[in-house]
Amino acid sequence: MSFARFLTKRLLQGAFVVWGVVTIVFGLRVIAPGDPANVLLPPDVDPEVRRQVVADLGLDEPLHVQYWEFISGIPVGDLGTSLTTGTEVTARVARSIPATLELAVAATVVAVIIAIPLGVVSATNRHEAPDYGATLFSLAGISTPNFWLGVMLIIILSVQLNWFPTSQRAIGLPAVLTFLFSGELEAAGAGFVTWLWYITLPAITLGTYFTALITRLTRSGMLDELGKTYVRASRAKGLPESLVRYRHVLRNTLIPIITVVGLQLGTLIGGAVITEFVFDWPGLGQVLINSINSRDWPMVQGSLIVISVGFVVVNIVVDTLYSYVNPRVGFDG
Amino acid sequence: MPENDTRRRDFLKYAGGTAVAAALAGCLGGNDDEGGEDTTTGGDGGDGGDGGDGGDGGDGGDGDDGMDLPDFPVSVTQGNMPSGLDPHDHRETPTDVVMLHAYEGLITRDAEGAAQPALATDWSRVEGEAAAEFQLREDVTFHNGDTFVAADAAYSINRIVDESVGFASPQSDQLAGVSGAEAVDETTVRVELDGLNPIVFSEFATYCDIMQQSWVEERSKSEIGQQMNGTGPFQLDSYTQDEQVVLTRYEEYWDDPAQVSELTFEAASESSTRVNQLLQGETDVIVNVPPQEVNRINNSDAGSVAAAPSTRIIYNAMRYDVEPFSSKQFRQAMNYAIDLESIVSNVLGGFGAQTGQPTLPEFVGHNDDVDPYPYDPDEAERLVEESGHAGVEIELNTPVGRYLKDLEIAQAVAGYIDELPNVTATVNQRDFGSLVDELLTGNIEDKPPWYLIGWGEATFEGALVMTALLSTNGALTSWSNDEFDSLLETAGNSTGDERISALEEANALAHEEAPWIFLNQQFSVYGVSSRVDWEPRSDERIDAYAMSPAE
Amino acid sequence: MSRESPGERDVTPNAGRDSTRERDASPRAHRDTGHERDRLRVENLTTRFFTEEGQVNAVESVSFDVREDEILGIVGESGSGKSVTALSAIDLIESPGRVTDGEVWLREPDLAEEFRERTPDAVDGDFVDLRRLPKGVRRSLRGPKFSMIFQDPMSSFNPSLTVGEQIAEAVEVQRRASANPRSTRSRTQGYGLGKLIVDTLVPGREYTSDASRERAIELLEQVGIPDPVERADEYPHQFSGGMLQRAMVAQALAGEPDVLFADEPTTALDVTIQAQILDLLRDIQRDRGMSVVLITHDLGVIARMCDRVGVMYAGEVVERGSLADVFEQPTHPYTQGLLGSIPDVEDPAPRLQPIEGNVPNLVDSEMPDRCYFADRCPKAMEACLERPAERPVDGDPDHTARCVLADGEYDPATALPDDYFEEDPEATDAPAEGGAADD
Amino acid sequence: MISELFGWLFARLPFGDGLRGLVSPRTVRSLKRGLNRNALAKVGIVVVVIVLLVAVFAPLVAPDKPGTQNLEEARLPPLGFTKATVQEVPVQENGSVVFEDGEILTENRTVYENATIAHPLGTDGNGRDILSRLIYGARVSLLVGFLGTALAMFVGVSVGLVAGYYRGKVDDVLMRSADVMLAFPSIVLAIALIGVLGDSLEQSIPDPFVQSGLSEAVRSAIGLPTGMPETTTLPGTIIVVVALVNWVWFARVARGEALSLREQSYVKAARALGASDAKILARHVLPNAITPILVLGTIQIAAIILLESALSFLGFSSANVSWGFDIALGRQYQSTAWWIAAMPGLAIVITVVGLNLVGDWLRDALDPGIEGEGGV
Repeated sequence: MSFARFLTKRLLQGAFVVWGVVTIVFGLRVIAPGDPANVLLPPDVDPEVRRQVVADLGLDEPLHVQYWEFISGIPVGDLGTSLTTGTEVTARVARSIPATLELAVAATVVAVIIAIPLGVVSATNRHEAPDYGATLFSLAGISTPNFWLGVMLIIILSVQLNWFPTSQRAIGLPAVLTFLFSGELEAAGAGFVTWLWYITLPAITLGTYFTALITRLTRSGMLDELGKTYVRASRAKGLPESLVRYRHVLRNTLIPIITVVGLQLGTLIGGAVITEFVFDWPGLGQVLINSINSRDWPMVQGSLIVISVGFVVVNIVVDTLYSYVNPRVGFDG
Repeated sequence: MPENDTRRRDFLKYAGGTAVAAALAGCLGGNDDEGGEDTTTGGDGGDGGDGGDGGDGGDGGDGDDGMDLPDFPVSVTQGNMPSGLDPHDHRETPTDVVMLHAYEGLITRDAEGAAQPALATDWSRVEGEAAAEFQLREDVTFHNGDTFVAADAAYSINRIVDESVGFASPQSDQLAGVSGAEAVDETTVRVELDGLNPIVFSEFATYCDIMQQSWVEERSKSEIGQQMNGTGPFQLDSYTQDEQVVLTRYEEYWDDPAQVSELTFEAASESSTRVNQLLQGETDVIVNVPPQEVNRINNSDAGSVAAAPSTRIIYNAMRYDVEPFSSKQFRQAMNYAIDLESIVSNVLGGFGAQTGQPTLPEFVGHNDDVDPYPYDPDEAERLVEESGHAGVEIELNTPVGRYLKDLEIAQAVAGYIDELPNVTATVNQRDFGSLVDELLTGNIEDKPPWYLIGWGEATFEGALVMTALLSTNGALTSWSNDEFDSLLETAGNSTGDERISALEEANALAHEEAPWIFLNQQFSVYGVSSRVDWEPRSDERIDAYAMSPAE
Repeated sequence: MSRESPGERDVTPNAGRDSTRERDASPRAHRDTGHERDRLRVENLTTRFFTEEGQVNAVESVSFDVREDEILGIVGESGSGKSVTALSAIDLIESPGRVTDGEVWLREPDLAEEFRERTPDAVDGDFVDLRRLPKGVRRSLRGPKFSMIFQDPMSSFNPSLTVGEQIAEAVEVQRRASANPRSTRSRTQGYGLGKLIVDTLVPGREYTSDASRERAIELLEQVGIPDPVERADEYPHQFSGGMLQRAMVAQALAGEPDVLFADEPTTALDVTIQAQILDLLRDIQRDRGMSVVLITHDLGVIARMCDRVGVMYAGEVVERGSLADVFEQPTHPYTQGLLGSIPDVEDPAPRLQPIEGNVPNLVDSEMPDRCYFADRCPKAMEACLERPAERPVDGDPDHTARCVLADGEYDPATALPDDYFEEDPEATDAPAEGGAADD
Repeated sequence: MISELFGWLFARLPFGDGLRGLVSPRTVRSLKRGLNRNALAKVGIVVVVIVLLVAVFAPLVAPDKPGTQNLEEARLPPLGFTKATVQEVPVQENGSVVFEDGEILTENRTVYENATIAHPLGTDGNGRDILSRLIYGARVSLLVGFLGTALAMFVGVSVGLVAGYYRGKVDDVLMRSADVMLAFPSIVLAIALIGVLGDSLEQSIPDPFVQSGLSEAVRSAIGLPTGMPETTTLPGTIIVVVALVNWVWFARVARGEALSLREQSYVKAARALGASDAKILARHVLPNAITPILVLGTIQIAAIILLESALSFLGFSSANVSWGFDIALGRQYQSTAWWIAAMPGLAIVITVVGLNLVGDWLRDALDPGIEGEGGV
């Protein structure tokens, strides 16, 4: 299958999933108990006033009309207006995307940088101290709830040792880049250091489960690969061990890991919600939790849609990448 | 005071598109920044405040003050950022704290709560009419240089109470009983009242920021939400929504210019973050220091803890119409069962005061002869037996993270009651939004039988507290008692000593009938940097005008 | 360890067999010059696998020699230790296996000179003992001295690199080694992870050079792959089994090895393809004067290809000698059993005759202290209750057997009763443990 | 209903007789071999069994009621962490701080943090015994873990079997909806669903040990405080929500099994003999698909326990005693009493490690060809 066809098919599938997500999100609001007007009005309000408010919100329309209005706004980026603050949901959500993205990317980078070498060391030193260490680490890593890890990191590294700030995001990467492009190198440098200082603990918190998972996958994948005949054949034809390990074994190990990593990105984004809560990190997760608590349904819907669509997009990217690096799959979808 | 009561109900009815739930929440939990104070559930109504810009937080002023005014920048970290800068379009304490530096009312209060002249130099009722008049201060200028006149004051009052002037302000109930205003001459403004309205000056002492009519009319709603033009001691320098507000000293202020040269507001919803920022010198004043962090601040060189009793009372309402709470003996037993002193001392670390009546000591109508219920579990057990409800199981509904240590207080209360051999008590943590929904339906049947809630009343009027929370028609009532209602009615139709003694009698009655488990008066607890000299106020307002460099 | 269907092993085309016999005549003529023509002498090689089920004695004190320009066959049932022997010789045994004893003498005058002073133990004339040389030196010998081809070509190629690239890689390693001899013995052979990452990330930079890739195409052509230029850019899964096995031969030749181990090179292939590959191997062996060690369970292949042969059973070489000696005068009862009802070398049985009983489990704790074959041996005697040494058959040092019959006669008087070993139920339990110990 | 569910589940667990017909002796052998080869698996089993026993027999083994408070003994450290420091603390009168010229009156006092044997893991902010709370918290975690998994398994396996068995449109519809479910991060979907469901499904279930008087008898005999809670919270909302979030994984596995099993000759034969689809699914397909489903179930229990703890940490559970919730409570004391947050977290880690070890063992030994899924 050609790349174009593959991509078209994958995009269509993605579009279907997005449609499903949007529909579910709409449905959640419909079946949620309580009238959204209640957020604005007490129930004993004058019926006329209530009718007016409900009409303003478009809630007096038949469901299919509401559904159409909801869904037709999405392609043009209209996710409605917040019930509590009256601000545009799109703007509010868009503003929190960089923070979540920074956190997710930082955590992934931390995870990949630590996990792959660790998995390699573990697999190539099987049944030796490094292997046991890495195995225990990854076992603990996949078994530790990240919110608790975050709390413990704060207690130990922030409160007791005072090495890192306890929470918040003092400066965003976009601001650092603005400094950089406007030539204020000193400010950009200081800003970046500050950014790094603030993001370290959240990134570790969010990345640990991921690190442990990739370590496990790398180790078992690598052990699988190391047992294959082509490894022996590569050695027999005189390849140095580094080429065997990295050019052949690690490469082949990483190919399936890419898919698993893609699938687990959902977990990562989910973890980001809690991590943001623990570290008061102003991202999408905060928006979601706050809006659920204040029953600000447009905001809930907006953040849910953005999170899920982001996840779908990442998955398409990962799939495409996978087909690209794995010659055996081709673009067979 | 039937009118007053009606007004309160009316506002609920006619509030239109404004956020009524949020408005009442202003009293239930106006201390919005506590959403972050207790981090357990993020029961925070609005947006999570974005982090401030730590890159340059609290750095030096501009240093161009020609006069001998000190260069003294101060940074304040609250739990949330202001929702906007329109002084008439909010109901949250964090926003109010920013507003009061740039905008002023006609009357103000000193730190003890006593009314003081502000933009008005004198005020009085118009004899024989349902109206009041304010004499205005002359030579007051807005930050844009224009002179303040009576038309501006009248416009500001109407902007709050009259929907046809601009928009429906969520503050209309704060001027309950006020129907409109007009300028009599350049320096006199006349306010029309619905009736006698014994608390009108209390309301004006707490609410109603004055804006400039022409400035408002020239601007769109969203511009007003981004800019400031008041008469206060500070003017807006820069505003980044959800991040930072920077004010600078207004040197043409009608009174002495402020000592503080630059005032920065930031937010951190996490209490330990605020504490750390204070300890690291990144900020000068932080709000809502939890009791367990007090020693950490006091034992550091960076600053110390300052506190003041607030206008907020925390209580457990017990619905009079359901068993077992319909029994007076049972309700009294609940009060005897808890060791309130121990709760205040151990759960709140001393940052609270025991209460035994709905009205706080600083409020009008407090009965000094009524003491809190003593801790007497034996008496409690006996009263439960007497009530005939022995063996009952009850569940306390509590919001989480809304008030200082709310969940811990609820758990402690339920813990004490559960220790009675003849009662089983548990705690049900509730989402603040859904709990408030139930409280606000106007039907007592929708309310949980037993719940913890807090009420702040910045007017210092005990009558307002009791009307809203305990009168038969009160917006949030859980109780109905004819004698109590008639005492309130008496107070509403009278002034002076007659009114006071009716209120005191109502308080004594409430103590005896025990419609609540009386808990604590909440304290405002601040962390203050050692470079700042400031005393906290009882109305939760952080007034930088009163700050000076520490010696 | 997959077993083939009997039919597959049954057939060796008669024509091929005839030509084999003709060609066999010439190498056998050299045989008398014996040890001077040795390229590799393996002595008492012992390999153990330390598995969780216990120690597995996969190779037990095996000795053989490989001479210039010959094909040595190693034959035995599955699990007899043939493959492990080959892997042990070229140092490819992986954990949990370990070569625990023995010597592997390679004729390599330059190395002998280099190590004569430093480690005299490791040098004997022109020979060096690989097991006493540093690991890096041993590794540097794979490719230019030894190479190996495996049973299943499909799994012996990396599925995610093109065939041409994998062959070019083998060429490149040797090219770099000759350009920078000192680095060849280091762990990375002068090419570490850092360079690898740079090569991977920087477009246009690759590990293999154009010259190596051209050489790879040449090699593909030499092994008879049509359109080598196009096929070089294809992935293993796009090849047929036969073509891929040819490619594997090409890959093994990339380093121009002196000794090529071929481990069941035709087992996984169709019958018609088998003959082609065997012909290819023989042609290449001839053209290059290589030595080939051909490991198989197929007596037909042995008969057709080999100059000399070793028979393995339970990790031991039970008999070895010239093809004629072993096939015409099998001494060990196991060899006899293998050759079964057809003692005539002119008409060798192309398949192993089933011998009653099973190949023993090689777990150390279950290995008896006697001749391992005794329990299945039709000629088991009391003398067989001791471990037999390898001894010359009728005094011929080039024909040895690990059996009392090598220099003795079967004595029915001391024969063990048929049910002598039957109380040993473990022997009939599960097949040989530890797949790693097998081919 | 609960006991019926448990009965159903236990009859199908590897150690029950009910499974003997379903699990071949070869499976049992490979399980044993896996156990012998893997010492960690034994550790996992021991941990899981201990946690299970503690949870089931909580009213017998807990040192104290989970709710008993002693405000005077709040924030006592765990054994081995006794310390005393001189601190500047506010002076109190009638419990309240004292103001002097607007300032809080303070004094230097030695503040003792005395560990006591009565509270080996210390006490929380209200002076409740942390160990007792952990023991009762285990009940909530395991109830949600097991019941949530059972419900998810029920839903997912039903959907998966039907999809795989009928294929075609049914399969497409069911599996595309599964894809849609997977597009939501599980915690996010869970939060949204809780927003919809509220706490409408909370239940109290009676504690048989307390109701029967057994725990009182045993406790008074060995001198432990009596009056244990007579009911345990059954967080119905959370159970339903975690099941709704996690059924997809079961559906995918069950579908794969059904797809291959439907082509088996005995299934075809049954169909030819006119057996109803329901009967074929129940008698022939499900029993042969049970191994991977049970292995996935083990892994899912761990994932669901983590999910539950996260939800209660965020305040979305109404259980009064829950590990995640106790961490949230302890978080406020992060600068003064680390153990309040640390201990429940350790309990989660230990339990989940145990479950993961058991899951690894089953997966390695039975090799059902599934990847671990879920998690927080």
